[in-house]
Amino acid sequence: MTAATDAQQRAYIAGQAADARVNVELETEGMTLNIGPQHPATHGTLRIIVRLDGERVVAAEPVMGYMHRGYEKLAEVRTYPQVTTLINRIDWLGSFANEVPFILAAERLMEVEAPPRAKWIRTALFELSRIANVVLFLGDMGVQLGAVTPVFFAFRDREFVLNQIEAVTGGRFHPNFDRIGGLKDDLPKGWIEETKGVLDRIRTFCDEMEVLVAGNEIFEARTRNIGVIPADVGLAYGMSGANIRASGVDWDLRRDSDMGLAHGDLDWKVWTHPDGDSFARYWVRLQEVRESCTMVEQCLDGIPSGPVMAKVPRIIKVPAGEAYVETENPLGIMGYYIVSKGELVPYRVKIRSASFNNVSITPWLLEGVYVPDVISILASLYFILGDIDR
Amino acid sequence: MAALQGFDSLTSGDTVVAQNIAFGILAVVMIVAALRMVTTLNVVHAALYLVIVLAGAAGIFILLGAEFVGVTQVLVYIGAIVVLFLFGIMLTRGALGEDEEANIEKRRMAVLVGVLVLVVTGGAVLDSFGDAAVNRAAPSLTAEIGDSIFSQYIVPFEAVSVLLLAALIGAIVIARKD
Amino acid sequence: MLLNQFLLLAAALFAIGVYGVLARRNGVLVLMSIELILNAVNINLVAFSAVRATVGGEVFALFIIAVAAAEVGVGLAMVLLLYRNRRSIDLTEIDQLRG
Amino acid sequence: MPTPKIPGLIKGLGVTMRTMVRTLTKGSHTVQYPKVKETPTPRARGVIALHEENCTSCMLCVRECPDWCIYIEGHKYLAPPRRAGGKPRQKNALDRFDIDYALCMYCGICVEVCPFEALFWTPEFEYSEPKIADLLHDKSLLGKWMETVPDFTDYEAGSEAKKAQVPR
Amino acid sequence: MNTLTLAVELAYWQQTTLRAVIGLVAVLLPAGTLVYLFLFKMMSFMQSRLGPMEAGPYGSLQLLAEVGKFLQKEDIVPAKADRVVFKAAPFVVLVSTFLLVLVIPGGPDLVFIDVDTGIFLALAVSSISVIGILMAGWASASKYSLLGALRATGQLIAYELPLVLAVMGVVIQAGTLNMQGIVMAQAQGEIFGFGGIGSPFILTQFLGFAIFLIAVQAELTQPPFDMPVAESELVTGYLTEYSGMRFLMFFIGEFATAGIFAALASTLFLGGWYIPGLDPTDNLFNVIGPMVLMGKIILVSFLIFWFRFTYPRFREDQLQTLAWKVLIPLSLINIVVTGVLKVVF
Repeated sequence: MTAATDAQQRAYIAGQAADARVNVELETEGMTLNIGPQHPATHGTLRIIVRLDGERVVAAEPVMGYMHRGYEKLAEVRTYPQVTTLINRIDWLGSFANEVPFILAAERLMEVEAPPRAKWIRTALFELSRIANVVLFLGDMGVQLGAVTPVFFAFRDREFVLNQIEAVTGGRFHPNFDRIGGLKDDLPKGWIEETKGVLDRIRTFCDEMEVLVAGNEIFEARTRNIGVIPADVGLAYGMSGANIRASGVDWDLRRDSDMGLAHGDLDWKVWTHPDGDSFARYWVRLQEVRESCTMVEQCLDGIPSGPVMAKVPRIIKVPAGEAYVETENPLGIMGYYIVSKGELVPYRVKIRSASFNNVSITPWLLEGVYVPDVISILASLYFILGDIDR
Repeated sequence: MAALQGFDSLTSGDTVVAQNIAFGILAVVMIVAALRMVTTLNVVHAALYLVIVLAGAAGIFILLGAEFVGVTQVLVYIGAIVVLFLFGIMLTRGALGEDEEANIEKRRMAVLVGVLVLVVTGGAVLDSFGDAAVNRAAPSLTAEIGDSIFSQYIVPFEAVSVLLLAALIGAIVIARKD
Repeated sequence: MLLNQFLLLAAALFAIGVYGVLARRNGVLVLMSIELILNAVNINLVAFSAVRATVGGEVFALFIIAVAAAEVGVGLAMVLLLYRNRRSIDLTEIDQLRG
Repeated sequence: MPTPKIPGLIKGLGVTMRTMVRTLTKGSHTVQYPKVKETPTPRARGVIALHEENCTSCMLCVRECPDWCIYIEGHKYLAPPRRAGGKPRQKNALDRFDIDYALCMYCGICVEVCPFEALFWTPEFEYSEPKIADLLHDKSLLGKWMETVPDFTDYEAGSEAKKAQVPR
Repeated sequence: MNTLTLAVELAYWQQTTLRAVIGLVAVLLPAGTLVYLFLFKMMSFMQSRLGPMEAGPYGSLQLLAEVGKFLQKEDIVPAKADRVVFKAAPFVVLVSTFLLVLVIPGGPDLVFIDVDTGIFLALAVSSISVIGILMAGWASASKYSLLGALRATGQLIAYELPLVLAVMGVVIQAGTLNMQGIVMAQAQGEIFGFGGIGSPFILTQFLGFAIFLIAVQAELTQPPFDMPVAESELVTGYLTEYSGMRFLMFFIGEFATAGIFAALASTLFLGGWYIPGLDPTDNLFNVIGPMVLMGKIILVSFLIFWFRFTYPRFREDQLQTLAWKVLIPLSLINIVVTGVLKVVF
């Protein structure tokens, strides 16, 4: 049986199952509802076809690719510095973190290593972009569940983080700051002091969210025991990041593998939660933002002096070979597989982005939940459309 | 409501005219809506025509000085029964589409029966209550209705409550599928 | 206002309701027609009550409203059951007691 | 549903109330843009300024631009010799230097690759136009932006980077 | 019964016109005030922003600008929609709103109609809006709209009960359904012999007040009970297909109803137009009564909107559970206790 007919077969069986399944209370007619591609809850163009029985989901199928921009192909005709500006736009909320694994992979191919100062600044910016990214999730989860205020708090406080990123890199959303062999520039004077103030704000924000969202009984009622992902299922679907840590899997590449950043020199903790439900995912991310704050703080205190750029040729030609580097990005594991033939441009770039795998679990996860829970589960999985479609 | 307010401000002669005009409007609207209700092919439209008829009936009750009944009519009929109808129609989406009209013969018989009923009851009514007039000075008091329900009509009241309970349970038992 | 005008209005509504019950095949519409008939009765009761200046008729109208609510509840439940079993709410189709 | 515990709900109300009081007493975090303007950081990538004297029309920026939004035309001419009796020097004259901001994605590669320090970022951002064609900035307009280029900031302690100078 | 105490004797039609105009004002003025004060300003402040600032001083004319904007918009009817029903639906909702305002007294003589059934009438006409919502949802020919309308119906019917039952305590205590009578009972009543502040029923009927507010929140489909119009789930539910003037009518209906329910709550529980310490039959109240009532409306709707801007929303089944398993039993207990105390004292 070919794959196409296999998929058709499964769709047919799902349809039959949907027809056969009835609500025991009051039989109502099945109905197919398109959530997306234009829907407020998918913040982008994800389409999820759900078959409903009343308000209960019988089958769900995510349809991706409405925003496919062909980055892997585009990267084949871009020089390495140009690719960096391109991949900023994959996960547009934590854009600096996108650059890091690519640059690390290219560095591995070129066999150069960034000087320690560059590594520490990279780590600080990496964690700052994680804060900028996940802070928005913390507020957005509220708005998906109907509370309008948290998301404004999130945008307000994310702005301070973005300002700090802008002060170093010049770009709020698309820093394009990482270079093979180091960083484009050094930190401006006074930045460390300001950033510490911003971190205090973020901590206050986390406290506010803990009260306003996580501590709210309605929020708990909406998220506890909703969308439970057992650890083995999550791993089987290739989930990563906070989504899998919320299922109790103690797995964080920042600690478990040498990513080439300064995380090993910092004192921090990997948060996990045993429940695996929507609430756990929210809670783990909340703790991770706090943890990132302490990490950035330690980075700021411990930045070694020295250059920020290693010796690299002005025109970058990466030697032939292949390398795969993955890092623990805000949304989960992001990896770049670069094949080089020794030219100005990479021969092939494969991007492993976290959201694609995280969303793949939806057909399994959404079966049998109510429509409102579809929204809360999708929100708690936290995907960025650019990270899914690339 | 307008007719009610008129009680004090209008002279009695004017009141009667105003009441008759109000009645005329209500009656025409009700009958037209009722006719459309039984003839329309769209079930949802039929339910909405029913709303008009019921609202008109509430108006008639108020015209007759039976405020409490009028308000109850709005609360129970429009607020609950019609909503129940609409809800039922929308839940069974098979009933949403166009309803097919009954065959000609059946319709003809129904018209015949309807006209017969109208002629017989109308004739009887005209014959018996030739010139009896409705002349209630003021709307009936709600307190009075309450008193009589809980004294004189306490047994039927209790019976109705039991009936409601039985209907509630019955509806659940019928509609539930185990 | 004459008593007759109310009674005639009620008679007209009653006749229309009777037509609806007889002519329509849709279960929901039949139920609605029955509501029409009950309303005609209510108008009569209240009108008589107004003529005699007592509240007895009004109290009965209230009872009828309550009974109508019960009737619609059970009736709609039956229509739903019918729909579930037959995928249709055409009353002419239930001419046999077999489910 | 678990029985509602009062504290979480009440504390949530407290957060919004505190924010309201803070906004009323200390002002909001937003500004009324056209009336109040925030100053971007000196490094902000707002618009690119051209220091024409430094440009040799070497076309490096044009080639490196991922969007191909820079247009340069130039011609060679023979400049009089620097010393009397010498050979006339061949020089590049810049006829056209346009940046189409409708295409630009503000990556900054052009500024970075320029070997003669002819291009600079300035944090200026108010140059939107009703017509998209007007976003094509020519050499005189790009030159005018030079006035708004801020001095390079000092570096944080421990840095070994050298602070560059903005040609004035 | 009800004659406006004016210097000149007015003809019937003049009085009727006057009533209609005052009715319009009584619906639109609180609605506009609430939208500006709470939706524009308080919500912004709670989110550390300023809200509209451009139209008029501190954006006070923003509402007019918004109305102008909506009026300019094209009145779009979806191709498959049932045109007549689709267009009529917002009017049905508005009718419910305008009928609601009729029973609220603004002073000893300031009443639209002084009917015996008072609060009962208000609760009855408030249920008309369900029909409008069902019409809107069905006629839009959109799945989201239909789902929203069905949710709205389930919710409004479920919360009609606690709403009515919460009022029952007040009715028992006041001994009348008449709104004016309820105000008078609070103005002239006394709590265990202490009559200094009258007897605002919020003191004796606090449970009823709380249940009433929760039920009102649900009737208004506001967070935490806004599933019918949940934007992130149903793309604003039954409002999805509406635009321009008809959307505006739903919008006015929503906020006017919020104002009127706040007025109902203040009349039932806070003493309506009365402020303690004065003689309730004083002619003065015909002048300051509406203002006192407006103040209380703003107070109560502050609570309503505060909840709205703070809480996330429930799920359908949780909402029904709350209504049937918590609110209705509590209000029944409230009625029993009130009845027993009424008989004992």
